[in-house]
Amino acid sequence: MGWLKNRFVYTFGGIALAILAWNVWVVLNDDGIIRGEVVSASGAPVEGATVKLTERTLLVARPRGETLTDADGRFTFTGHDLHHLFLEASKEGAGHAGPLEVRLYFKGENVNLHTPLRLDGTT
Amino acid sequence: MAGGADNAPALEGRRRGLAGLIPGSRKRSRDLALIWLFLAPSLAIFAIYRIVPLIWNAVLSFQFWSPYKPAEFAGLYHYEEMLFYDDAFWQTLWNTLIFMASAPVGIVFALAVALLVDTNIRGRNVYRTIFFMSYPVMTVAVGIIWQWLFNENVGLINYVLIELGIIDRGIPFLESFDWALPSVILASIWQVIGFYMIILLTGLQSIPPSLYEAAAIDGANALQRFRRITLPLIRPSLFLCFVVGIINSFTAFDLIFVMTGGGPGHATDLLITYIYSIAFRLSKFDYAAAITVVNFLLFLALAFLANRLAGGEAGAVKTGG
Amino acid sequence: MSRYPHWPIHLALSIASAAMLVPFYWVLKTSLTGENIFTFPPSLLPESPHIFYYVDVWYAIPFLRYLFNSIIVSVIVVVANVVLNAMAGYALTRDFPGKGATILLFLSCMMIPFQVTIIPAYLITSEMGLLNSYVGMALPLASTIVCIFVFKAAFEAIPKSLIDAARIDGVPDWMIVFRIILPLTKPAIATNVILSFIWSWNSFLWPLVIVRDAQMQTLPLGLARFLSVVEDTTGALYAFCVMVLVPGLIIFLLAQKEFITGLTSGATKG
Amino acid sequence: MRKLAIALAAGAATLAMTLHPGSASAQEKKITVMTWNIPYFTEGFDKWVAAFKKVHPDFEVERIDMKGTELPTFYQTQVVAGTPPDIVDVQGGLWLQYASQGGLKNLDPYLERDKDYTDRINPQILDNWKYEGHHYGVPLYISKTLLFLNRNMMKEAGITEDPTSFDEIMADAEKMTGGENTGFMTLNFDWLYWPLFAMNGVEFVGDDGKAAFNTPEAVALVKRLADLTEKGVINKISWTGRWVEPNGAFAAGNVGMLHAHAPAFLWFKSKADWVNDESVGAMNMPGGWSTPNSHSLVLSEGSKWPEEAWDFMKIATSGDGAYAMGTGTNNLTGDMQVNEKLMGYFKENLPAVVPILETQLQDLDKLTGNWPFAQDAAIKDAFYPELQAALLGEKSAEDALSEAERKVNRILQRR
Repeated sequence: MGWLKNRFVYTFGGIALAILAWNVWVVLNDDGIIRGEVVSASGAPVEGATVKLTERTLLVARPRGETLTDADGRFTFTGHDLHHLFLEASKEGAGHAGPLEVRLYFKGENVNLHTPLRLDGTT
Repeated sequence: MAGGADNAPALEGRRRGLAGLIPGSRKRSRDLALIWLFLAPSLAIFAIYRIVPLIWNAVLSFQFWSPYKPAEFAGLYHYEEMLFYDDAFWQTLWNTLIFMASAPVGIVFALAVALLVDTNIRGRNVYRTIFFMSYPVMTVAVGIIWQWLFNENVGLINYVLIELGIIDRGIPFLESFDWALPSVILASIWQVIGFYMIILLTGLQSIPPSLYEAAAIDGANALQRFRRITLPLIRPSLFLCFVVGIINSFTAFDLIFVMTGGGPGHATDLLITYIYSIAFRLSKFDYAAAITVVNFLLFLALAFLANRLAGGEAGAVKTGG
Repeated sequence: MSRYPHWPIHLALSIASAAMLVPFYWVLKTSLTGENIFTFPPSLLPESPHIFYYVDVWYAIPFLRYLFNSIIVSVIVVVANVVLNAMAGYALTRDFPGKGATILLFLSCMMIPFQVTIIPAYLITSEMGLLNSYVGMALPLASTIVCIFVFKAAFEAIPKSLIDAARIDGVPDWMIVFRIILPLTKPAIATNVILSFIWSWNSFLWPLVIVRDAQMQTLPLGLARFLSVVEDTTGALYAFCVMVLVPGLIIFLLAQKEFITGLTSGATKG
Repeated sequence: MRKLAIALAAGAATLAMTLHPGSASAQEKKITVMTWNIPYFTEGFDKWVAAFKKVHPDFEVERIDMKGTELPTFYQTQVVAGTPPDIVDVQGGLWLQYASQGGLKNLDPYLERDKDYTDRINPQILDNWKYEGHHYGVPLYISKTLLFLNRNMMKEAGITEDPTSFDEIMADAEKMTGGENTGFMTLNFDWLYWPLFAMNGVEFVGDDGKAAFNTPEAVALVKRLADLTEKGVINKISWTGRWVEPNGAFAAGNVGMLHAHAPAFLWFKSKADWVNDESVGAMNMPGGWSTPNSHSLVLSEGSKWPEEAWDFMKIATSGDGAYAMGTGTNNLTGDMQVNEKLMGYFKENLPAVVPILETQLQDLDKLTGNWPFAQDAAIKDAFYPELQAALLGEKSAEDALSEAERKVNRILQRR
């Protein structure tokens, strides 16, 4: 098996392993779930805010979904297949937030947004 | 220039090189058949992709023709047009000559580098690799990269020049009549210099060290050794470099296509880009063919001139041994 | 030559190397940070680098398909070059009537730029039914003149006494070829592999005209295609440049040991 | 070494195996459509194909999209080989070369026959593709030049009225110039800068078919433009840039006025946050002069299925197909009914472009720079470098224009 020990095998084997590992990671994390939170200008969770999801690629920008926040101000999108998107939140009387740019490493990556969308309080 | 020790046994007699080493070479005729058989595939490829197209161009250059019309005899119409009325032809010809004349600049620089990495310093292979690394880069990508390095507003080159206090505001290198051609040439030299270096290194390494030692004993200094031994002995390599330099003025096509498109005006148009745009942008294939023929003859003449300067070694373009 | 101190040589070479490497650095930096075409001065170090431009590119074009096509074409070209050039190079070491004319023909062929041959070459390829095929893309590069001369030089440099001695010892001919000739010409083979790989990997205009099917595009075509779509999005464009360059550079760096020896030590020292 | 031998043998085997014959016969029922650099336009294209297949269910549609620099090369090679794409999307004067050499189908018989289609198309727009009395193209999407105004800079310079003449444009530009700011800029590719000459009464060719631009007025104008360029009133990029550079410079916010074609607006809007319908004004050049830069579909003479291809062209350039084109690329089309519907769509979805698009349907009798020269590209190549040299101060205006006159006349009489 000595002929296996050369730099060509090492390099391409290494690349193949890296690709394999990456694909396993992708398969485990590509449910297309986006979780986040909408808060008011004072920082309190906002229920019933509309959150809009916009797709962005090199060529197009188009709306891809809408949802409402629950009682804790949290929202969830499922099953998206995007890698570059914008989130925008608004609620009558509580103002507007965003657009917040979200870039992902692969299409449909699961993501938990750590910074909440903060409504600006304008009407 | 067939190399190898010529102490062949009598039975293989007059033949040199590897002659007679392959089975079935007992008879001269079978031998010849084998030689031509070996040459056939390469010759066929060159015939299809070089010679036939050249003949096609030569025939076309005496006709009026376009993809949409039947051919018609034109005599010397296109040649007359080119030589007496087409200023752009003369400008592109001039640009091509400048472009080729810049090859020696690259070759001199490459020779300097080659001499330095031919010493026994540490890490010489790393240096060799770095210098050669730009050659494999796709020409389209070279164009894109350098286009931005030369950019008037955000280009690195302008930034460095401004920081050094050489200029006050950015120069639009690729848009300027004066700077566009030198800029393209610089990018082209960057790409091809590693190739020159490797060719020259080949030549340097084939010089037997004993020659230098003998010269040193005779009291020749470094400069004398370089002029008396190095330069004469790397003449074949230098010739190959010049040929590559000439050819480079049409492999630079992609570069110019991406970086300037031949502009501003015709400031960076070389013959090859001009021929291309006449044929495909103006649909004048007949006229383009006439320029092609002139271009070919010119280059051939230059190659043979270079060959004469190199001491008639064209048949022995060698990169090893 | 070891009488001289080494540091001035190192200094000179380091400066020159740095100059040669700047474009590489710049393309890599820009692919990670993007470039705002309105900001001056440009930042020399990458600020908040990220790899999202690569993600954008990955999803904007069928990169793997292009890569696959490029590899297939290059493999055909490389194999054909090694075989055909070795044959032609060997033939040129022999004496035969018409040798001078053949060499002259080869040298003249070098002076015909490929761009002007497109239309007739296209018609011939079309007659052969090779449009839109890998072989059609590879054929014009299947034998290259510089490489023929590389082989010729390598064969000429093999000492004939070596082979005669082997033959007298009763070594069969096929073994002579594989045990003596091939090892001695290994550097020439490496040279052929690298140069023909570079030329086919970067070939642009020919694939452009003979490929009609989007599924058959090669990387340079993809790059030009991409350039027109994102003419102004430098981050993504540079990311694609890097993606196009990396496979070629990996191959080069892996094979460069043989290559550099191939071109520099010459066949005599094999 | 055995490894190497095996590798070589395997390589040779692969080589032999891949030597298979090429694509199938050309007589299959298929039309090929080549579009000009709109790879993102896929949904609309699919709609065209669906509509086409309703009429011709047994036909396939092949699509090729090419960049402008590569499209002519590819097309001509295909023409020589006898397999031209049936329908081609062309810009500028490219079609003229093909039409004048007999490479395109004369569409008059089709246009006369299908009156209900022809009546939908604006005749002034349609006449853009008229050569020696015959029509060779139908409008796919339309655009022409207009003047964009940077209202912020105008306000700073105290300019309250929009300019109404060339002199006022230049006077305003001068007021806005200073420091990093330049007052005026134009695009220069094709003949896009020609309205500047047209509005000063300079004609390119006279009635005798010879160059008519070498007049004292033109010399004075070129001198003035060169002088203003030297002073920085006119941005130098006007004469050197292609389109990314000038549009990018306008987006940077320090150019007062930009003479460009309509699609430039969405481009610089996407680059710069400050751009909106208040900060950027749009107007036709004084006198209404503009250079069209529309795209049309043409039909190859070598098409094997001209009738079917014509049906496809009608679908793509009128009715729902044209609407799909308009919404997919944010442009207007040649179909006037569709344009009304499109304006409604833009008011709803993209109100910022409405003022710009409105200019596109005005002053259609004042189009210039769209002369039907058989050798349009050659004339451009002869004329522009001379003009450019004069504008950049490399050459005197007199020399440049007489040199250009000589060259242009030479081309006009050359075969």
